Amino acid sequence: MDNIAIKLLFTLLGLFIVLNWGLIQAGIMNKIVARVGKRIGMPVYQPYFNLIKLYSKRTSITHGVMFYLGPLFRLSGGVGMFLFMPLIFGSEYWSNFSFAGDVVLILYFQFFGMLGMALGAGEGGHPYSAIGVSRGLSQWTTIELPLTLAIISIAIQYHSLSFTDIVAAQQGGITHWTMWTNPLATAAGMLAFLGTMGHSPFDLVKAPNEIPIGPPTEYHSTFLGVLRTNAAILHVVESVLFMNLFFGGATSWFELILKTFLIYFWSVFVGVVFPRFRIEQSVSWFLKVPLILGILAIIFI
Amino acid sequence: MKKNSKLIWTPDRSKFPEQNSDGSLDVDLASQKYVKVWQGPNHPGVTGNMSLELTICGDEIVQAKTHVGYLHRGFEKLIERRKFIQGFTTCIRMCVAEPDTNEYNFSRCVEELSGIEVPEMANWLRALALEMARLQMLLRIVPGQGNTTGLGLGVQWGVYLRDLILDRFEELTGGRVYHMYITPGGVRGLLPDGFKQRMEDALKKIDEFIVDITKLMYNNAVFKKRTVGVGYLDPAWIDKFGVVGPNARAAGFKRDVRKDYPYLIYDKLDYEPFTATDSDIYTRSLVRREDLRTTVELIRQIMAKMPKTGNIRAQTPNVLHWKIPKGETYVRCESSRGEYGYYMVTDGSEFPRRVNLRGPSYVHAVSLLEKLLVGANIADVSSMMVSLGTCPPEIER
Amino acid sequence: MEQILQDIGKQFKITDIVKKRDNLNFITCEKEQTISLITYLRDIKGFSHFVLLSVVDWIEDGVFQLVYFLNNPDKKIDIGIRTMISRENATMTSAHHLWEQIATYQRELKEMYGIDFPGSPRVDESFILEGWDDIPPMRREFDTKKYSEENFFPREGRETNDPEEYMKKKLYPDEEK
Amino acid sequence: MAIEEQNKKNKFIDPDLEKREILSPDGEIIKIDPMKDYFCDAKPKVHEPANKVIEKFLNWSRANSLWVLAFGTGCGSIEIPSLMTSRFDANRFGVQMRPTPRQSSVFIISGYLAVKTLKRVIRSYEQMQEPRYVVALGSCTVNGGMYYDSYNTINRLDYYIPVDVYVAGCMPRPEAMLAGFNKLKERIKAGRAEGANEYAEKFDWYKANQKKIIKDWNMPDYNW
Amino acid sequence: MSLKDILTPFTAWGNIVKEPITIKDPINNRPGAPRYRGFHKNDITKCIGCGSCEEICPNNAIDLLPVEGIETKDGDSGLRPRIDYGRCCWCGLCVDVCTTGSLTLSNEYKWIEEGNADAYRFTPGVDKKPWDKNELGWNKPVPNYEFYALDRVEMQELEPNKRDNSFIEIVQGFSKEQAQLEADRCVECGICVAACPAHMGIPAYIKAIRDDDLEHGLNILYDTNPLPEICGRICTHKCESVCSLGHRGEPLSIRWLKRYIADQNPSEEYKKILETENIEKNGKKVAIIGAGPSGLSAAYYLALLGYEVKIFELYPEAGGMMRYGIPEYRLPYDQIDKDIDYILSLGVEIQYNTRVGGDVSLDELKEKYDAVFAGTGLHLGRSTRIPGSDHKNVYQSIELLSKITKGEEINLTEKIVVIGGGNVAMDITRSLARLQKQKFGKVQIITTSLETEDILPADVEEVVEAREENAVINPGWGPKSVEIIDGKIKGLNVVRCLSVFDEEHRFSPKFDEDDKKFFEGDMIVESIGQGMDISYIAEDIKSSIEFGPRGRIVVDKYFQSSAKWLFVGGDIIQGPDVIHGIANGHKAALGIDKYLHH
Repeated sequence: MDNIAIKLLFTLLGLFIVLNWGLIQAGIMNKIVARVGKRIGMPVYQPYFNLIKLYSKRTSITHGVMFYLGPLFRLSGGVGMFLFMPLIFGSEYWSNFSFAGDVVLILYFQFFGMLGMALGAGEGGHPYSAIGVSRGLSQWTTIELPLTLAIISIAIQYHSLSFTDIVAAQQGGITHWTMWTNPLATAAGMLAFLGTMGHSPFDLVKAPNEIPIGPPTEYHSTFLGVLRTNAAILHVVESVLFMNLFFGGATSWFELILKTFLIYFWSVFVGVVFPRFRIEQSVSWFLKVPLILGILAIIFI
Repeated sequence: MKKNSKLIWTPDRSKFPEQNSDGSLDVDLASQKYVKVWQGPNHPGVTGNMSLELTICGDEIVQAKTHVGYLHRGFEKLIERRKFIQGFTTCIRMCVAEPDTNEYNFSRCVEELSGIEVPEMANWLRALALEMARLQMLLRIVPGQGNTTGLGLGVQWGVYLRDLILDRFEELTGGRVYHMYITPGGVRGLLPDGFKQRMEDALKKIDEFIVDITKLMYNNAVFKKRTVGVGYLDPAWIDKFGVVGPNARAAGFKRDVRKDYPYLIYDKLDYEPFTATDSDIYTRSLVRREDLRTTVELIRQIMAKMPKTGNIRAQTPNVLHWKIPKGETYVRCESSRGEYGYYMVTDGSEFPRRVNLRGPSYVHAVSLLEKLLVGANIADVSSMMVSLGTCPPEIER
Repeated sequence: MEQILQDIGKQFKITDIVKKRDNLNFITCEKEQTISLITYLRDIKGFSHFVLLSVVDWIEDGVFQLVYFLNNPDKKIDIGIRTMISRENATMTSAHHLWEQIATYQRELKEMYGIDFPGSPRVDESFILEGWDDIPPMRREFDTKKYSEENFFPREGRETNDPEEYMKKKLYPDEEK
Repeated sequence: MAIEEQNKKNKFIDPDLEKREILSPDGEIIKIDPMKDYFCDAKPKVHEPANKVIEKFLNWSRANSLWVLAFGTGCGSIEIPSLMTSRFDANRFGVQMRPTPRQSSVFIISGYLAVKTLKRVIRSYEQMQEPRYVVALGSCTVNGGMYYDSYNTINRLDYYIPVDVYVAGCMPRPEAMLAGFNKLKERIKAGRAEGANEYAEKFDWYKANQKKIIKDWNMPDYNW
Repeated sequence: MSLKDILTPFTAWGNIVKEPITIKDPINNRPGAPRYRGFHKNDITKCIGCGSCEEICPNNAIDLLPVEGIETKDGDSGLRPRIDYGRCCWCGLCVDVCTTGSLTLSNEYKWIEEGNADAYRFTPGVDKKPWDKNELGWNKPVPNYEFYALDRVEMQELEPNKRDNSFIEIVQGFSKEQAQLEADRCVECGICVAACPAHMGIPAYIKAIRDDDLEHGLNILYDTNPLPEICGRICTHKCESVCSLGHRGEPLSIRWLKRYIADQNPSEEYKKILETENIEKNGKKVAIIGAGPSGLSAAYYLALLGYEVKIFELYPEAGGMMRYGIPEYRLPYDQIDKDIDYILSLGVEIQYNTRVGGDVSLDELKEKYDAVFAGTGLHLGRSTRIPGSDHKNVYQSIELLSKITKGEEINLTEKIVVIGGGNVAMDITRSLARLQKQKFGKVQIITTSLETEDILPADVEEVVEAREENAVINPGWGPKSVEIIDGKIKGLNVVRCLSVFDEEHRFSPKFDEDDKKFFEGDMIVESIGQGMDISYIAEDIKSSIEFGPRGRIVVDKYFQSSAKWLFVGGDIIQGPDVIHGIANGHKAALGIDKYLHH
């Protein structure tokens, strides 16, 4: 697989599949959440309508260049993560541009999108955006800590900073997954995952009841379309990240879809039944439970 | 709930600017230390259509001003132009969420001033309508408290049950939201066939709901963390601000108009209002849940004890030219948010001279909320508003 | 209740006592004595719950009737204290120091009736209305229907007939009185 | 300048809206004019629909994704929770509530509008991105309803913003609102829902009506 | 934060296996409740356009507009309510107040308009709507739920056993409380005004009773009717038959209320109340023939206008048919005097016992006076002309009644048969019954008529009261012949009457000759109508007057005959009816004024 053109082609195809799966997944999750609320809920294909509609708005005003760039940064964060994330283990076509140190790069991209978004949202001039941004960044910092600790723990465990290696080490049956070999890191990681997905109780960044709706308050039309596109990609890629780290990766598209769905479902499962923390509660919680788990994971590895 | 005084949160007001004599603060916005944030009127966290002008320092509120008037329709002026029979259709819009208390108070004022005795059956039906109205309001408020902290699930269940009660209202009164059932002189219809059975079915579902919502919300670790000890209302403030109803009951004051000044047939019913002492958001919410329980019980009692049939309207003067001699009166009843009073003055003509509504939100959501919010976290604003039972239309009328 | 009224009568000049119900009385008190009467009732007689402050516009007599409505939650009795103030130059002593919410009431009355309460917090700030430039709307001389018709474009094309007049026009048009 | 004159005439001037100068920490004097919107104070323009076939497809998606601004302007907001929750579940028809006008495409005027609210409604409406639709609920938006003689509520909404669909009732039930949404969808799909363009075309007329009743016009003439 | 508190919320996930509670098709499958207050329906054939709905609407949402195809007629204003759904709040008060019960609400609640809000204005029942056939919806709730009393205030009357042997007035009149209670029932629609021949301001004087301003009330009465005491007792009250309250309950006792106003104002005060103390004379003179209702009415209004009026009356006392045709128990003579004395006090002269055409000729009047009004009435009884009706013991009711008034002896027998079903027949029946009771101590009187019970022209209360006084009313029989044996009347042969009118509503009775009956009686009174006597009009004048069918004089709308100086009104123009006479007199007075001044 030396031909970069074919590689790129498959990467784009993968992006397309991931985007669609992200949208459908969002639809399915909406359905599930609706069922818990005893209702039918929006159709599974509703995210598509939303996306087309957002792109088809006739006007879209901007608040300056940074405002414009915000969603683009966010999107490049998501796509960047995707580019360096191996999707299917053992497949050359679906490993994207993963390389030896991709774990570090992905962590960087995870934060890059956030920052770009923060800059853009701040430019919107809305106080709720500003509040949302400051909350988002402070919470993200505390999420990063246990997550990074968990990843360090795994890196120590597998002596590698490459996803391909980490996934390879987990092959050969369910018991080889990090979930069983390093449960503390998994616990820390999965709790951090709750924070990264932005569901309750950690959704105060965009808490509709206090700061509607946080950073994207001023974003609309195409801008919001870009953000939504990114969200669809990001949700899958985040899940793939955790799948690769803790749950043995995937060897086929089916396995990938099943596992990412379950991982994403975990955040929904918790999110539906809990209200949201206040920011200081959220921060202190992350600094308490997952962080201690993460430290323990490093100690006991 | 176990009393846990350690959790009670009292704002440390020392670090805020000194208050002026008239209660205002000198907040220098240019110092960049403070940010002014408007919540509302277009804001999902603000109940109804009102707005809060918050000056915040970090996440803490330094100064809060409530702004009302977005729903002002000049009711008290309009009623001065409406005949007594027309007034009750107008005044009920003063509180959208629980209109029946308005109907009842208005009718009772008219009856009292013109000396009309309402038939027994009508009194039972009025009590039924009032309790159903309280029930549907509580079914919004109780899970609504969860919604303010981000727990939207309870609302999905609660509003469905509220809809079942509205269906019963529709059968009984012909109206879904605005029932216009209690007219001066009586009520507008008897129970339809099979009403009691369908009502009982709905009440059974509400019983289940109380269990479910307790598991989901009241026993929820995060919910407790968000509400226990937050929004503490000092019992000393109850009289100072004129706090009534569930908010007073949550602070240990047993204030319930139904018990204190029995009206209709409430003295024939057997119940005890729930009181608690912690006086925070959680406790106020708890009082409302217990109110919900009580109300379900009361509706059961009313339906069991009420006469089968009877006259539902006293013979009033011809409503097209109903004149009431000069006089004035004040009547009150217990709404889901506390004492709900009407002050009516008549001058011998076909129109009332003055009708003044005393809604509990008038003090809860303006003077009290402004004080209570100082030092609070901006995230708790909407929790506090809902826990106080704010209903903006009754503030501005 | 009777006892309380007697006690008040000893110290204050009250007139026009109306016993509406067993636990509800209305009394009229002079403008100057009103605030001290309210303070007396609050501090000595246990009327600790302030219910409402309302105004009735008796335009024929040229007075505003202010009503301070107090409640004694322990004895469960109510009393309404009426005070007449002149419509021109309507000013009343502020009572905001007695109960916090009175400031809000006074703000509303200033806006809705034009009654001034000097010294009351934020009494000059608009409360409900915004940019109101007519006479205070709750005064009796303000015609809300006329104002609405002049400002808010009612949908045109409405006309109606009085049956009596219409039948006259139709059945015996040339009838004279 | 008209704003300033009006403000002067007005009894209640919001001090936050006054022009002022502030001294920055490095000694620079900064002029602040809160009334000026630095980005968007241009008059609205008519935005022609795209090519017919494309527009049909776009309208189809717009019709199926109605994002409603959560702004309860009147009594009708009491039925919105019923509409959006489990019993009637408007979500399944593509109706969603959005907390900010920027992201919304449907404005539900749920009943009467007090003058004070109308001011906010106009601003919110102008902040919504085109194409945008207005659903008016109840009698009050048609001809004043119960409050036809009130000094503080408007009588007819179509004098201030263009209305796409009216739903009769006081209040309209959730079922009627759903039927109203269906009608709105039909209208969008047929390409008739061009309220935003109408607003741009008759901009001066709308503004004159708005200014007639909003006595303290302390906001930019247009604000998207 | 206990572990339990973390875990219990997850129980909510149990719902995932439950069926959603969402209504599948809420738009089509959710009809309103049976009592739901949806859109309006109106049964326009039942509706009378009284406007109560407009009156009670708190939002000014209802307009009354004429509707094509609906004629304005007595008891129906021809207007129908149009609802503005830009105003309506669906309170349903219009339904609750509706006097006929025609207006209802359906349980339909969906009406979406695209862009055009003007469409929200429609006339229910006329503009066809999908919900017109909807059976369910808000109706008037239950019996006893009324916004006004449907039943009349009970009028105090003499007990049958106290009244059946005397001519004391039966109806006692309202007390103040009763009158105000009754006046309170009025919905002020004003439909009655058109039905009243004199177009009296009925709602206005009823309002005066409510406001307890009886002097104002009297003013309103005298605007159109100078004989309120009389009308307040014996008016045929066409107003009450169209009263909108009568559709679901009992019509308002308009007549008694009028009487209440007249009764309560003392006659001495009349001039002050009515401000007729000084009337400027205009120097012109008018002669009036007959002091009946039309003559008195014309006299009063002419006198008000300043004319010098002289009435020529045949009988020794004024009042005409009111005095001589109506028994005293219905209309006491002192009340007639009260009204007449007031008219006379304005300067009207009456020359009694004068027969125009005999004592003084019409020509003379024409010479002496500027104009002449003739209100001579119907004083000749009509005969059935059946075999035996020329017997001396067959009487005309009209002459008997006038004899009773005059106090003349009549040849009373023990068994009497009265033919006729009108009010006059009832009058004579009840008068004779009283005389029988006085003379024989028992009543044996049979009244029969062509019309069956349901279409009996007499007032229901008259029939009921007659029966209370032990008279037998046996309607539905056509008189065939008078059975005379040995020169003495034995009774009346009758046959069953099948129908009185033909399809075109003309008088054309049909009989079933096989169904016979015999009413025993030794005296027969015919009471089947009256005829007029215009023999006083001399031939030369007659030739200048135009006559219509059945010998009626043709008059214009001011009751001016073709001889310009002669005005004719009252019963001879419009049949036997007091209020018509009064209205004619009023009109004629205006006509005379017009004639003499222009």
